[in-house]
Amino acid sequence: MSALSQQLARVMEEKFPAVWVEGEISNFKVYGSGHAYFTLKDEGAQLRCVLFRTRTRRVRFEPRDGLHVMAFGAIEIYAQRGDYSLVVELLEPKGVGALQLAFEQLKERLAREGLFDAGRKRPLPRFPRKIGIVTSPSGAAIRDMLRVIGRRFGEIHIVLAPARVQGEGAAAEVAQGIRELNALGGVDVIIVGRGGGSLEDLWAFNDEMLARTIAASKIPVISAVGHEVDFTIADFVADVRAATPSNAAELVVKEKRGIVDALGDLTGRLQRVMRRGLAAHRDRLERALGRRVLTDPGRPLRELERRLDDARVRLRQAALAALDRRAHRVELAGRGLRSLSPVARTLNGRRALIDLQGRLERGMHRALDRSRHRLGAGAGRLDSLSPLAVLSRGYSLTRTADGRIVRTWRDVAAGDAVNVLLHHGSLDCRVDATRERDDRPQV
Amino acid sequence: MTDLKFEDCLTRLEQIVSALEAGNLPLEESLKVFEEGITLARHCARYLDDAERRIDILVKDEGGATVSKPFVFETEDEA
Amino acid sequence: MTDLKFEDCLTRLEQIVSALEAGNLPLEESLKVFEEGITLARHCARYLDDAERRIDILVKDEGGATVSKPFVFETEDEA
Amino acid sequence: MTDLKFEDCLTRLEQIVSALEAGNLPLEESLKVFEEGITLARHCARYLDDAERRIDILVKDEGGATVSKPFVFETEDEA
Amino acid sequence: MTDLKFEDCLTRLEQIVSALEAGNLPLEESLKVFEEGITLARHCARYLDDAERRIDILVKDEGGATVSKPFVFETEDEA
Amino acid sequence: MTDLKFEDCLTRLEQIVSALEAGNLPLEESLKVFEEGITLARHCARYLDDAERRIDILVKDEGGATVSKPFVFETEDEA
Amino acid sequence: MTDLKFEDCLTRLEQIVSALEAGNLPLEESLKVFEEGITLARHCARYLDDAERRIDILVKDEGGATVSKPFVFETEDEA
Repeated sequence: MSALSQQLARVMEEKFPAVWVEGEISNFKVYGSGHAYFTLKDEGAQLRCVLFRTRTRRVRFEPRDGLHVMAFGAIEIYAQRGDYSLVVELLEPKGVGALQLAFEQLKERLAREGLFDAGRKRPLPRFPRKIGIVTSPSGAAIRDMLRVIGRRFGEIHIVLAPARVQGEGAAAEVAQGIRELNALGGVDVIIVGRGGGSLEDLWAFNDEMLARTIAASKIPVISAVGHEVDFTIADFVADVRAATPSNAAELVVKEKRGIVDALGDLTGRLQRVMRRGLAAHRDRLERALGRRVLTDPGRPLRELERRLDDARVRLRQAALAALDRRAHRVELAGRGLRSLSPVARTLNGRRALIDLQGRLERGMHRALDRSRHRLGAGAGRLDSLSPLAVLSRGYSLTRTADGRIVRTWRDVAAGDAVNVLLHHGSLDCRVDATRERDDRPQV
Repeated sequence: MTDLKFEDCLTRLEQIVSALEAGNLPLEESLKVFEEGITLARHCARYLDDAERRIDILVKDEGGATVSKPFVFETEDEA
Repeated sequence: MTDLKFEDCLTRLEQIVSALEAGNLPLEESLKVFEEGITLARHCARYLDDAERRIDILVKDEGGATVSKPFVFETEDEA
Repeated sequence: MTDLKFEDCLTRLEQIVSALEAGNLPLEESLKVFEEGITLARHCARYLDDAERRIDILVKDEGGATVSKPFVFETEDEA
Repeated sequence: MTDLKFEDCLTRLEQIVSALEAGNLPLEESLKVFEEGITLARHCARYLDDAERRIDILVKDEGGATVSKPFVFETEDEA
Repeated sequence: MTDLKFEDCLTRLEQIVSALEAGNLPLEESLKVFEEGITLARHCARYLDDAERRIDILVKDEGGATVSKPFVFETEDEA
Repeated sequence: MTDLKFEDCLTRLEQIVSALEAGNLPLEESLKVFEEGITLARHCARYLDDAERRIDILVKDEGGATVSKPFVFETEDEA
C-alpha cells in the first residue's frame, strides 16, 4: 500500500510539477492555520486545492465560491488518505483582471462594514487654519495644491507629510503620514493624494490598511487621487473625495475675498437686524406711548369731574328744592293760618256779646220798670186811701200814750198824756178833764 | 215783714191797698195797714232806687271790681 | 261758674237774657241773673280783649318769642 | 313740641289750618291751635331759613372742614 | 365712609342726588343726606385734584424717581 | 417689577394701555396702572436708549476690549 | 472665545444673525447675542488679519521623532 502510494506520488509529482487548471471555486474555507482549502470543478471533474498561508499574500483578490479562476501549482498526493490535490502557487481570476476584482471585493467588504456610510462623513472645516497634506513633496500634486491655496488664501499654515505615493510600501507611508498629522495637533483637515497615473500607479490608494487609517483619522480627510475618472478605495472612505489635488485645495480653502465679504455681510446684517429690532421695539413703545390714555391721562378724570360737578349742582338744587317745597307748604299754611285768625271769631263773639249785654240791660231795666210801675200804682192808691186824709179838713186823731185811739171820754182820765194828730203835725196834750157831753149838735 | 221779698212786699202793698179800698177795716187796722203800706212802698221804692243804682254801677263799671254784695231785699228793721 | 268755657258763658248769658226778656222772673231773681249776666259779659269781653291782644301779638310778633301762657278762660274766682 | 320733627310740625301745622278751616272748634280751642300753628309756622320758617343758610355755607365751603353740627329741628325749649 | 372707593363715593353721591330729587325724603333726612352728599363731593373733588396733580407730576417727571406713594382714596378720617 | 424683562414690561405696558382704553377700571385702579404704565414706559425708553448707546459703542469700538458688563434690564429698584 | 475656531466663530455668528433675523428673541437676549455676535465678528476679522502663510514639512530628527521644518519648494515654478 504504502509503496504503491509513494510510487504514485512520485509519478504524479514528476508528471505534473506545475500545471494551470481552470475551474470554478467551491467549498472555499480558511482554517485557523491561515491555509485555505477549496475545490475546483468543471462539468466533468473536481480537483481539491490548497492555498497555503504564505501564498495568500500573492492573491490580489479574495477567492470565493463561484468565482471562475485559473490556478497554477503542483499536484500532491496524500498517501494516507489516498487523495490528491493541487497546491496552489498562483490564483488568477478568469475574465476580469485580478486587481480589478480585488478592488471590487475590498470596496464591497468595506462598504459592508459601513466605512463608506454617509453618516461617518465629517464635514470639512470651512475655514481651516492648518492644513495637512500627505503626498510626495516632489510630485505635481503638491505643486498644484500650493498654487491653488496661495492664490485663494495664502495666509494658511500647511504641513506636508512626505510619502511615496506609488510602488511597494507607498500605502504604508501614506497611512503613516495621516497618523503623524493626527498626532501633530492643530491640523484642521488632511488632504491625501497624488497626480494622475495608471491603475497600478494609483494602487497604493486601494490598500485596505490605508483605507482603515483614513477611516480612523480624527481629522477629516480629503482624498485627491489621480484625475476626475479615477476612483480609489481611499476616495470612498475619505470624508470628501476631490476630483484632483487642485480641486481638493479648492474644496478646503475658500477665496479670502469671499470670506471677508461674507464676514462683512454678517456683521452688517447683525447690526442692521439689531437696529431694526430696537427700532421695532421703540416703535412699539412709541405706539403705546402715543395712545390717548397715556398722552391725555387726565381725560377720564375730567369726565369724572364733570359727573361730580353735575352731581354737586344737582345736589344743591335738589336740597334747595326740598327746602322750597317745604317753604311753600309752610308759606301756604302760614297764610291760611293768618287768614283763619280767630280774630273773626272774637269779633263775632264780641258782637254777640254786645247784643246780649244790651238785651240784658234792657231786660233788666224793663223788669225794674215793671216793678216800679206796680209800686207806683200801689203807692198812689195807698196814698189816696190814707185813713188820715180827713185830717185835712180839720179833723184830728187822739191817741193814748200806748197808741190806742181815743174814741170816748172814757178812754182817758184827767191827767193822761195824749197825742193829737193833726193834718199838719201833732200835739202832745194832757187831759185836763173828761166830759161825757160835748157841745156838738145832737141828732 | 222781715222775710218778705220785694215781690212779696209789693204784693202785700197791693193787698193793703185793696183792703183799704174795701173800707171794711176799723180805723186802727186801717191805720196800721196803711202805715205798713207806706213802709212797704218806701221800702220797695228804696229797693228799686238801689237796684237801679246798682244796675247803673254794674253796667258802667267797666274795669272795676265786681261788687260782691248780693242784691238782697233788706227790710226796714235792718236798714 | 268756675268751669264754664267762653261758649258756655255766652250760652248762659243768652239764657239769662232770654229769661230776663220773658219777664217772668221776680225782681230779685232778675237782679241776680242780671248781675250774673253782667259778670259773664264782662268775663267774655275781657276774654275777647285778651284773645285779640294775643292774636295781635302772635300775628305781629315776627321774630319774638311766643308767649308761653296758654289761652285759658279764666273765671272770676281766679281773677 | 319738643320731640316733633320738622315734617311732623309741618303736618301738624297743616292739620291745624284744616281744623281751623272746618270751623268746628270752640273759640278757646281755636285760639290754642292758632297759637300753636303760629308757633309751628315760625319754627318751620326759621328752620328752613337756617337750613338754607347752612346749605349755602356747605356748598361754598369748598375746602373747609365740614361743619359737624347736624341738622336738627330744634324746639323752642331748647332755643 | 372709611373704606369707600372713589367710584363708590361718586355712585353714593349720585344716589343721594336721585333720592333728593325724587323728593320723598323727610326734610331732616334730606338735609342729612345733603350734608353727606356735600362731604362725599368734597372727598371726590379732593381726590380728583390729587389724582390730577399726581398725573401731572408723573407725566412731567421725566428723569425723576417715581413717586412711590400709592393712589389710595383717602377718607376724611384719615386726611 | 423687579424681575420683569423688557418684553414683559412692554407687554405689560400695552396691556395697561388696553385696560385703560377699555375704560372699565375703577379710578384708583386706573391711576395705579397709569402710574405703573408711566414707570414702565420710562424704564423701557431708558432701556432702549441704553441699548442703542451700547450698540453704538460696540459697533464703533473697533479695537477696544469688549465691554464685559451684560445687558440686563435693570429695574428702578436696582438702579 | 479664545479657543473657538474661526469656523466655529463664523458658524455661531451666522446662527446669531439667523436667530436675530428670525425675530423671535426677547430684546435682552437679542442684545446679548448681538454683543456676542459683534465680538465674534471682531474675532473673525482679527483672525483674518492675523493669519500668516507658512508651509512646513514633517521630517524625522536624529532620534526618530517627527518634527516639522519649513518646506522649500524647489521647482522653479514656485520661485
